[in-house]
Amino acid sequence: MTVLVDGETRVVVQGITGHQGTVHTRAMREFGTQVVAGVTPGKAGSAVEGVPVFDTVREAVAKTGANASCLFVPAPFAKDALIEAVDAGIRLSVLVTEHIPFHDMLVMYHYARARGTRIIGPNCPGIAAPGRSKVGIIPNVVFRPGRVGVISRSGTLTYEIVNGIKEHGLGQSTCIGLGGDPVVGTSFVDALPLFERDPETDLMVLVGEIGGTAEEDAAELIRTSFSKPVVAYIAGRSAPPGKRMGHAGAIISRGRGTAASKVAALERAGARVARFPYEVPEIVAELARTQARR
Amino acid sequence: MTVLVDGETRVVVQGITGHQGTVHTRAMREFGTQVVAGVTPGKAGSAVEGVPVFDTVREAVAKTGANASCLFVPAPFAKDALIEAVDAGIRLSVLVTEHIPFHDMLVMYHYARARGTRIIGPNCPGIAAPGRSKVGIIPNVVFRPGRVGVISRSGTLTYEIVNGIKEHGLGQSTCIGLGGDPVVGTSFVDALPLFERDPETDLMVLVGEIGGTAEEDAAELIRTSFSKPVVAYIAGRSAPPGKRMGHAGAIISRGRGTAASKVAALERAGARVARFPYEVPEIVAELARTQARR
Amino acid sequence: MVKLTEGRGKELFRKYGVAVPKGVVAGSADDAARAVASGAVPLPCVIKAQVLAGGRGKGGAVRFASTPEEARAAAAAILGSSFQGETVREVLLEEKVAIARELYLSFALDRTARLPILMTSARGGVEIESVDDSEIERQTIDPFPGLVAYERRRAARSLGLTGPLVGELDRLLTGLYRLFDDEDAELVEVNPLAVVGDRLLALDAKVIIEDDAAFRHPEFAAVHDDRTPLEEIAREKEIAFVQLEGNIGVIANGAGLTMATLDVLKEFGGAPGIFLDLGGTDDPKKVTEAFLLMAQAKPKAVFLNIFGGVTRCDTVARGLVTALGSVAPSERFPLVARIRGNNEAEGIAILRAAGVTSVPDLKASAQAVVAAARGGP
Amino acid sequence: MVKLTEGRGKELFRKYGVAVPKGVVAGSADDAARAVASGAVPLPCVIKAQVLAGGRGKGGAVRFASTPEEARAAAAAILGSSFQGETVREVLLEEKVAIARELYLSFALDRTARLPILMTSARGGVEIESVDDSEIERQTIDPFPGLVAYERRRAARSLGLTGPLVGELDRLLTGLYRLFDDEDAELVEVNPLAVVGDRLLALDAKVIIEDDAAFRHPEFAAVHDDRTPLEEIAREKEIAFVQLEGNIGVIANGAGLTMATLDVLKEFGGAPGIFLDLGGTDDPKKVTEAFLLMAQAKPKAVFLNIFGGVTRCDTVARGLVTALGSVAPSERFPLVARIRGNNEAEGIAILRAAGVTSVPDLKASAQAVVAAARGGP
Repeated sequence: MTVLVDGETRVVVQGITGHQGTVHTRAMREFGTQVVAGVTPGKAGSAVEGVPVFDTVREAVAKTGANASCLFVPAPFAKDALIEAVDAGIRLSVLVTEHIPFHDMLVMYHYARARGTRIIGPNCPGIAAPGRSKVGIIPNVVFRPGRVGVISRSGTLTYEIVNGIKEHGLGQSTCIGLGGDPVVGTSFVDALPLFERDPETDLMVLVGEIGGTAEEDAAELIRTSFSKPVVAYIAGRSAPPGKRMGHAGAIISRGRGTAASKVAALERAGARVARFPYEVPEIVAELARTQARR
Repeated sequence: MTVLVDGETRVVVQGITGHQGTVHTRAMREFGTQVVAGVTPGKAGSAVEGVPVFDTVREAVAKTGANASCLFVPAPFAKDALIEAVDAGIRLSVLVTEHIPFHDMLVMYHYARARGTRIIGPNCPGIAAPGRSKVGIIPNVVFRPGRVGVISRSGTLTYEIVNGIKEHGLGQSTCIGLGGDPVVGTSFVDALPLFERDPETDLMVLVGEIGGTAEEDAAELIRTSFSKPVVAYIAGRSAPPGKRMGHAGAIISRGRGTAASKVAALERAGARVARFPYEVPEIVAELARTQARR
Repeated sequence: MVKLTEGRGKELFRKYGVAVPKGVVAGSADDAARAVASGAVPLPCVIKAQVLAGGRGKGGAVRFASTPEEARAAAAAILGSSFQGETVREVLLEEKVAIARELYLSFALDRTARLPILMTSARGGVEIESVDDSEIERQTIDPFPGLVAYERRRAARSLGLTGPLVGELDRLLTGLYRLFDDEDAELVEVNPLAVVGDRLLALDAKVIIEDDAAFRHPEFAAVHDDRTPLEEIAREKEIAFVQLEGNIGVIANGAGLTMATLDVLKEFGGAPGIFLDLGGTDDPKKVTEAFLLMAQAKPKAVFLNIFGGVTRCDTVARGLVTALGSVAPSERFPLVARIRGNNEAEGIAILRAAGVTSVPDLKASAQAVVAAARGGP
Repeated sequence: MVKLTEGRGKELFRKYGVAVPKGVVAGSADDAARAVASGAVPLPCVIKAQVLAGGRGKGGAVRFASTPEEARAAAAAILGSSFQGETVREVLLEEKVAIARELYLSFALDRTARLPILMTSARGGVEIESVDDSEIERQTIDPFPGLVAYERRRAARSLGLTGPLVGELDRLLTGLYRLFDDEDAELVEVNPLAVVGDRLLALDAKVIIEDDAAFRHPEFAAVHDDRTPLEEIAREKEIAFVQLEGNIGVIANGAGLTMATLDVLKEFGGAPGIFLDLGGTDDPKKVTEAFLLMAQAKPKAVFLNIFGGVTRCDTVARGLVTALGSVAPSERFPLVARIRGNNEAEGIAILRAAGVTSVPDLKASAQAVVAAARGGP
């Protein structure tokens, strides 16, 4: 495994019989992912896209050796479905589901963490390593195997940028869409060390957004313990100051959380910060050329 | 450290200003324990037996380097006090307090375990390593340094047996009173491996009681992975069948939990099982002589 | 341990949204007849003695009625009668339901896992001890986050439930787990849990609340329990006191030492039957109270077996001597003492001054007590 | 995000045992006068506009009264007035209390720790942003086991509370934390929390409930919020729609892409002000609805910026073309499209057939929209 997924990743799709579950099971298989099982309670014995369906994750794991799960379960049931995956021994769980209450995510995050299961998401497009495996919903077409690592809090914007990297003749090692919810299973600071250790990654792209302090925290980590070049983009530079969370939110972040503070922190950490999304692949291509020359 | 405590153990007494707290602070110091701090909210700045009192465990740890705690806090407040100790980084917490609701203990046990803090008790006399350190309330007079390890679910019966070992001219390496409550932080199977690894212990005494299956579980561990001789005693051999827990309790243990099943399991595992408490030191002395001869 | 009667248990079930048959608790035959006549309990109905012992069906403590008169007669027959030593003070009248299947379900504590455990079996309505292990589904439940969906589904499968009954079970399990947790229960057992049409009804309710959590549940303080009158007094005085068959009284400190003393006495042919555990008390007043309680139980002989660790032997001896003075000469009994440990010498001296001898050897002292109880020297 | 008014927040406070001044919410001057005359609100009292914006004190939305007549007059003056764009529909009348000290307290989410955070400060009654970091005590709270005693004591210390006020704070914190957890709050803020004699009273209440948890809290569905009428319609149709200052409409999919689009438009001098995020929708009906909603907001020009990943470009194009057909010619506006990704070619062809051109380059298309909004070609 390089970063979280590889050819050994065996995926069980939780909520496989729904529309999204079915569509993305097909797309994952087309990508080359080993989708080995699906789970929909009450639908055991059926099959979706040739993938056997089980009643429980435990059975799916026992019968198919699944070690990762991809969740398309509706938000009200997502917490219990994730806990089921953790209890069944799943090591990586990608929560595509959006609108999961953050109070539920607090429970899910700490429950999974204590038991060694990594969550990506929620409300995220998942993870993909071109030529190896994909768990989630990032469109297959944007990828091309290569040596650029991508981590992003955004969805479609990630597709844009990843696609742009491809159009500049480069490719990706692993791309993780972390999700933009207030509580995420994997943040920039959780993901960066994985890429630091990854021999397949030469260069990092970080796509952030206003709100929270995940980018500032990432900048601190980049400054102190990340050795590869970083190209960053922060969406929402010109968005009006958000009213979300009111006063208490403001004092938690205390002047951090704005685009300006994120850009400044990343630049201080030595990252190249693009002003617009279309600049990201341009800077990546430039850095890649410099690296190639060395 | 040999088994959990040694000369490096630095104790903070939670609830030090109460009667029990004060009395046992003195006794622990007389034993040689480094009692470095006490905690009673609102009593910061005072001293008990020359030991400085703090408002919080965190301050006690910061100022005195305490790494173990001994709890004399009344049952309704014990859960929060234990969590305070865990959050302050205490590694070993001896819960002397009795009558802690087991629903609270479930929370305490899993909270502490996830954070690497070991609990001994509740409703227990604690741990003592003669010549090194004592955390708890086992009377100092019963001890003498030696090479017999003692683990027990009982209180005074432990004192009897430990005293008997002394009267037979032998001594103890470490003695742990685990407490007899339905949920304990450290059980026989948790404690035995510590003694297996302990170079100071040649021989083990295990004092059990009817109820639960802790002794049967211990027997299984002794059979498979405990190499030192074991002398056991089970109290309550002639007690009438308990009505506690009714039917559901009976099916959890399914014919285990009786004195007969415990004795049989321990004998199968190769332990010498005494019929009466006064036989324990006799058998210990006999085995010690045999060991010495070898 | 606070055992609730079926009626109290079902009140709790209702509070947590768990369906039970329509029913009323009655303390007299008149009340029973009225409950039926008013329609509060539909006919035909079942009348059950509200006692804590099991096996009521076989023991005649469960009857049926099709008319108010029959209900009155059944209640009259049961009320005031004695069932396994308990006097029946109340009956529960309940509608008789059309049972399709009888299931088993309980929440208890798994001591080894240190977790609540949910046990379910499709073989309900019989003593669960008689059901084979393979037919019982066991699931430990993590209190954080509590019972989750897949665990409820697994329970449904073990019970053979499908269709709307799965949703019924979901609600029932959620309610009962909350009850187990919020009310500090040691045991919540439903046997039988009945399938009635497309509903699940708890036909019986066994709820035991943990004593140690009493400070959180003052509402259970007044609950009638199966203690003897002396045990009740002891409970109020917070003295650990148990009465069983046997004529030798044992005063010891600590549960383990008390049990070990029992073992030794039995070994030498004695019949210990009254147990008083002083615990870690240091208070002579408490010792005096405890001893006077022991005297009220009229033992043939008493064995005082104390290992003074935290407890001081002299303090215990002093309390004992004070108590001895208040026992009427006609009610005196032979007393054998064995006190060891903390301040042992002072304790023995105090006892000797009061005419009580302390024998240090457990075997010898036990033999002496057994002889004394037989009227020997 | 469901922001509760102070009055609704205080109702919740009461439900969780948190003390607030005696008070009544009134929707008319008559009701206000009656509340005072009946003694439900003791005099002197304070009358506060029930609006969601802050700064009511300085803005004249808080008044005082010593008689029922004054209360009526104050209520009449406030009700129906406009405060920072919100119409005042209700006032809260409350007894005026003798404040000894004003404190600050809130529960919120710490995103980095992924834990609830409790913030307390002895400097209450002012905007918390103006308080120095060193004067704010921050404690993250583990939901399992929840707020524990030492955390409450630390909070008490940070607030400088002693004596009976510590017990008051204990109860208050326990209640507010339960509220935060049980009601799925994003924020529970009390500022000021007042020391009144030996009591603590919540003089203000700011409670925000998380939108995503609405399925658990149908009771908040009807809560009035600070949305525009179009935003309200969008909310009902579950379309992410935000109106701000600016005349360019943006239809994009995904929050990040929407924000990036905004950044690019601003860079080229545009004033985007109407945002519509299609999210991951694949449904042409939804696209049509969204587009018609956009039309109602009367944009000068609209920029459709779609990256089809999950979404198919042809489906979006089809929905858009259907919508275009239903917009009256007088209400039409220039439309610039940029659709890329999944089924891009089909989407572009469908748009072209309807007379809409799709420009693949983000920079060029953004420039085109800005020009169109200025009335350019």
